[in-house]
Amino acid sequence: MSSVRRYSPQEIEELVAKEIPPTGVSLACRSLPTTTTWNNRTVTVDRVVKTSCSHNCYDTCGVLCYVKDGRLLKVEGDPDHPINRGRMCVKGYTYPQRLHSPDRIKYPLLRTGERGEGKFRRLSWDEAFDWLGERLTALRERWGSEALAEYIYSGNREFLAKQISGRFLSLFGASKTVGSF
Amino acid sequence: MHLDRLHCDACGECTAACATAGRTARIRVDRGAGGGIAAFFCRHCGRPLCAQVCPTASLALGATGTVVARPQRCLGCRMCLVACPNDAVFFDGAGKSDKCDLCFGSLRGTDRQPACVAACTRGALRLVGLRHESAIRRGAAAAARQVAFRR
Amino acid sequence: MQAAEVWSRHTELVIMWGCNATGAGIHQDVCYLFEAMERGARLIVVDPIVTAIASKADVHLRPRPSTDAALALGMINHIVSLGLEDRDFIDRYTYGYEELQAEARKWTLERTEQVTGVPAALVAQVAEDYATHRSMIECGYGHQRYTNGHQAQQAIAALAAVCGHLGQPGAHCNYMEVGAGYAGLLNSGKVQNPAGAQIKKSRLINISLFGQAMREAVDPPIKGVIKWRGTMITQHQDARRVIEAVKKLDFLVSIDQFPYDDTDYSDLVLPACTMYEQWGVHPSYRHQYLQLQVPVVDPQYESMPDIDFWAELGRRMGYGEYFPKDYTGLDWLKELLPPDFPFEQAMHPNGPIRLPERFCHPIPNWDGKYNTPTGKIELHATAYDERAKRFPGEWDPVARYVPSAESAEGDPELARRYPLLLISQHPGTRTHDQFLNLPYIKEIEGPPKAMLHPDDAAARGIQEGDRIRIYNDRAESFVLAHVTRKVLPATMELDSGNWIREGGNVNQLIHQRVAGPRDVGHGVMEEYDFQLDGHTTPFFNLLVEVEKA
Amino acid sequence: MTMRHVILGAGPAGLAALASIRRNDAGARITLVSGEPGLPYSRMALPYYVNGDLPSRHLYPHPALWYRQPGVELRWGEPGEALDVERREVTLAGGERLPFDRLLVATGSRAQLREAPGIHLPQVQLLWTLGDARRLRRRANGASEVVIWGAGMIAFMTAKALLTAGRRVHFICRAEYLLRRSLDQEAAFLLEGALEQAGAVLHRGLNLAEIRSGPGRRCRVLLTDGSELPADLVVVALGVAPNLDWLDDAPVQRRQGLLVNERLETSAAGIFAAGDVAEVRDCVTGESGVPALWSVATDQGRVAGLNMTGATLVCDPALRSNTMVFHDYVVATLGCPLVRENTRVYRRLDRERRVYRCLVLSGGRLVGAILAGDVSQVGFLRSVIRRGAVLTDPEGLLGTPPLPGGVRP
Amino acid sequence: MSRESVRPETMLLVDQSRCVGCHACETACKMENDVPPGPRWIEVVEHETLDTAGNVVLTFLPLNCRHCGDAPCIRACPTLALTRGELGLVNLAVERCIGCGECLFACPFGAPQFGEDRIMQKCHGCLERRSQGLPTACEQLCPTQALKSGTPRELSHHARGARAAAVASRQG
Repeated sequence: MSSVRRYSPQEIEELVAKEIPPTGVSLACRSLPTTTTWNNRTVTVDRVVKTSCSHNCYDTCGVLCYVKDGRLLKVEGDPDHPINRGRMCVKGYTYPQRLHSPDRIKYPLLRTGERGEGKFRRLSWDEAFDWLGERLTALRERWGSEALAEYIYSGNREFLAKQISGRFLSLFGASKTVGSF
Repeated sequence: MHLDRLHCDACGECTAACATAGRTARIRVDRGAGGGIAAFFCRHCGRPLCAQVCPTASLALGATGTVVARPQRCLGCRMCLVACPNDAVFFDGAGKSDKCDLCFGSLRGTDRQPACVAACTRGALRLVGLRHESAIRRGAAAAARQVAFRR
Repeated sequence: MQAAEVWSRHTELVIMWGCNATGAGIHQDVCYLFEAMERGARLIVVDPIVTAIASKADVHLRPRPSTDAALALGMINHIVSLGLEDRDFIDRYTYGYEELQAEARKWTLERTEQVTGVPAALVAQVAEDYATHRSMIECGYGHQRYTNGHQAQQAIAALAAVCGHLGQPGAHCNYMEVGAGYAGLLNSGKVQNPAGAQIKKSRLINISLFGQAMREAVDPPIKGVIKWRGTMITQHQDARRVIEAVKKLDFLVSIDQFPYDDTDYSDLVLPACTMYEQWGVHPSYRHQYLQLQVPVVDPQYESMPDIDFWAELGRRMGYGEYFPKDYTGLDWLKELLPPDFPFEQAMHPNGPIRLPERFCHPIPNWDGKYNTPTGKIELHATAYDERAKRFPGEWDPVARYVPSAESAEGDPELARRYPLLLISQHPGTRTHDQFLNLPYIKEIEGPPKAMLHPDDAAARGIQEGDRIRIYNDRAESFVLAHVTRKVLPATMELDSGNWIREGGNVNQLIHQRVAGPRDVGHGVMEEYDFQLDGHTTPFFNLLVEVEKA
Repeated sequence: MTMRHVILGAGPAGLAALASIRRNDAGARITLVSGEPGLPYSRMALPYYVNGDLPSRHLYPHPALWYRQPGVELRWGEPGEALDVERREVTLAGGERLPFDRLLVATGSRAQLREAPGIHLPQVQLLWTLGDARRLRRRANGASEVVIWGAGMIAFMTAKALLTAGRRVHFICRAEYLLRRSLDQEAAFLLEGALEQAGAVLHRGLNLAEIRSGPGRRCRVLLTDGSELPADLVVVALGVAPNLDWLDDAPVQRRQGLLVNERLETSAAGIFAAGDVAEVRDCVTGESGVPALWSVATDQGRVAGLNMTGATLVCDPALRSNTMVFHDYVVATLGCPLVRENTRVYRRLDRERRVYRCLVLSGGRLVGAILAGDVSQVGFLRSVIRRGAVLTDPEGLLGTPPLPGGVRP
Repeated sequence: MSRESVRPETMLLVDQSRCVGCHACETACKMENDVPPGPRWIEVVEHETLDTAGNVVLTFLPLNCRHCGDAPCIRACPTLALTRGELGLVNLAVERCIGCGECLFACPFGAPQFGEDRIMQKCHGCLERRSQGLPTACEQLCPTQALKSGTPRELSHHARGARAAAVASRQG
């Protein structure tokens, strides 16, 4: 017989009510800071934005972003978030370097060399949309709408944009990507 | 270049090795009366005082991080000798500055060590990259604190 | 998932099974775990590799890779033989216990030790401690990354059921329950299929076999791919054949933040925004708190938020009525989230909020209800009966240990040519291939390194730091050797996510196969059942050989 | 907004300031003003150019290309004439007005020319500018008799330039021995020995009374004791003074030089001073004075440059150190060895090897040193003075090579 | 200069049982102080060893400048660039440093770092943050709360408190 005592459902309900914060109400109890330290000096920042990190690890940390002169100065964990309690991870803290990295793809590019050569030329967004529009219409005429497929996973695991791409693809009649890694 | 004073007993081998190629010795290690070790060799500083004070820019920090002397520009005025905390500038027969260039010419590209390091009997003299050295010391510090602990 | 705040205050023993918490999700598990341990709870880690969290454990079980099911069954057998199982919990809440007992009886401690390599005394001690304490099991994906992954997870759940450690504060078996995102918080169906639009049913592509689908799909073949928020070539298995398939496409569009393998093979590359430049909602699949994402800074350079890209594409392709021009991210969120959702509470400057219990209860199964056909814990999974007939042996309603397809036991002939099993752990400093190109991360990690056991290294004349070539029939990777006892003999480890162009990519070596039932054909399907049709990819199901490069 | 810096003077201080402003504030606009035309040269090297040791191209520390950096404007040959502190403008000799946000006065010293009958004769000249050096080099090759009026550092440098084979150089030395402000009796005696061997003649305790143009292209120098020296060439080397008379009416506090605070800023905000024009605290004695030394000028120039770009750095108090080299005989002085109240002096003189080492301690701390013949550990001793370390075994330091372990910094 | 033996006002306590070697303190410190890649003011050193039962165990030690009470680097520096600053922290006057490396050879922890400009840089102990009563950047942002800064008195109190609580709960 197991020697471990079992909580009755009522005890569990009381436990949840006692130990877990209420639902549906903001748990923020600190006002957002207006200054921070940087390079051993105190600097005032334009704003501190509360958001969350949508990388594919299951903690979805609460984040405080310090923005100064339109640039992400630094990132800290949200102290009011019950899970990460003001702390993030080695990757989270490097975000200013990633967001403002000079290596980012800056504008649309169209391939000029062979596939895999990596040679591209710059394109405006209008030209890119026109190019993609022609290809999609041609594809639907020649192969049918199911010849289009979307490859998406959890580079940014947030759900909102996937629904809008889902709406377009279902209107277009493309194949639907399912399953997970 | 780093001298580990603990292991050095000022035997002078490095000075002899440095002077072999017919040039003046550019390193000198003496044992003081009180037993302390005084090491006079160039640390190849990041912002060398000798280069800052040299009137004709004979001493300058090279691209590879070694401080190199150009005797043809040198006046022999010894301002660099006074400025350098380690008295690491030596002067050849003609009174022109002649200092350690880590055997730059002969060793470029080979993995051989500078003459003085090779000659050091006790391995007290080491040629180290400053960045690499801090990583080594941190590893050693962590290892030294190694405790096989259980909760 | 039982909330960490609950189990960390009540549990007396935690088994971390196949979960390198310091690799991913360090903030929740590790911190709450330390608080529990400092309160006296004991930690047992089951992981073939010595990880940081394993070093903090009281007991570290190191089963041979892919033998987790055998270990779990061995523990069940030992618990039942000592009569430590929770009889009335089994009688009230489980179905098919006798069949499980029959299967578990085969797994004496000696056989368990012979198959898993874990000493019998250790298995016995851990089993007894688990049964006699209020114990949690925290499952990662480590043990699921083999072709017998689903069996391993089923055996672990059965172990928890046998001891009654389910639905109790401090006693539960946490594994990936996909969280609020799929439990009705988001009415994705309404957004993806707007009212008034005639949307015909289209075929389904299983992402685990996307490469195979691109090669073999017919009427029509896949000719156009829009790739975003994921890496198709670096992270897909058997990259070489994926590239072959990509070359036959009419067009490949990549929406990415950085140039890397995928963008090299794309026709059109579009600049993507990071998560701090756009709206978003990201419910966790491990806890119940939600903080809506708001744009922090303007999109950098000419990058465009993903919402605007798809809406603009929709308008350009003539579906303007379904993509209103003035819709902002917040408007879309209002359409996606339930009408009674407290937006301003969950958004900057407020938040986070806790989601109602109906989406994710802090202590699931506290009321003894289980959504299975029999309403009970199905040690004999009735939903799998039909499929067990079509795939005898491979698939069985009761947890059983079946050697992984590409392993020494599973394929002895292949193991002669490629004796080493290669595990690709999730690196703590990266999310697979993301962050790899950042200077700070590059500096911490250094060049890609693979871990090799001293005996295997000595047998091949490999020293620490040598450049080695890891190869099998599919591809080869060049990395540096890190000779260490952190891995078991005949096992190697190489972090996942290294780019192909930078060298050290491991996924290109992996065979493209789905873990679990085989009913996904070559990737093109009509129906997809979330619980049945192959949930993950056997990344660790990989035999390789290594030599000095 | 980009800062406008004006640097007056292209000597060691000015050039060091230009480099550190450029490094610390890449976007700044800098105007380098030099009183003398042509590419800035290093004054200390002139004697070596005059006696042919140094080819003229090595006189210039930086090639012309080095000055052509973005945002740098050059005004060579136009010395500053007036400074308007309120309107923050400098007017140059050519009448051009230069507005500035930060100004560095580094105009250095200028040679003193005392009035004496016949001082304007063609044979008489100074050795201070490159022009002087070229003229001296041209006229020296025919001269076999040279008279140098003065016995300080510049006189010594001039003698070094002219003491070649077959030429006699006369010193008119008002004091009892050469370099009275730097060396003590013994060290000066040894150095004079080296000079005399090479053909120098010292006239001690005398002064120049008059110069008369004498037979042919020569002239005659009459001394105060009535004696007369024939001379092809007379070089006046009576010391220098800060080049500040163009600032006489400017509201900037002055004594011997411009009074500056620890950050080398003068009494007028935004106006800095460095080198021979700046009056700073001495490292050892603490008194305020103008060290007029090359090494002090380069350090002050660097720190002033950094402060002009917004830094608030404290410049090390000036540690006087100088070296006199004649052929292979080297004499070095550190700190203030000649200050002798409540000090203990340790010295060792070795006439045969012409080695003299003298250490001056006050309260157990090294405050000054004179090393002649053997200057080993001079750099180490300098940092001992800088650090104010207590010397437990000064005797040992007098010995040559081995350094005693007695130093406990 | 008499031998300094003043105890520093503030220190950093590393709880090795909590440090899991995730390097978050490194990137947090680099972001806080805009440190370019190359020098690492705080660096986590991983060490593989055997525990008492012979199992392979990893231990981690984040190493930054310890701001020693009797700092060998202060004595080794020829140009007096290192001095004892506020809160007992070892302060570096960057403009005096000539980059000779003597401090690195004197430091048993290898704390001095050298960047592209070859001038020494090191952890300044977050003086600004500590003087405002804030925790240091690495302490606040460490995911497992393994770092704790404070005066020696506070730290020993903290460590003893944690130990007593653990022992008490084990008996309970």
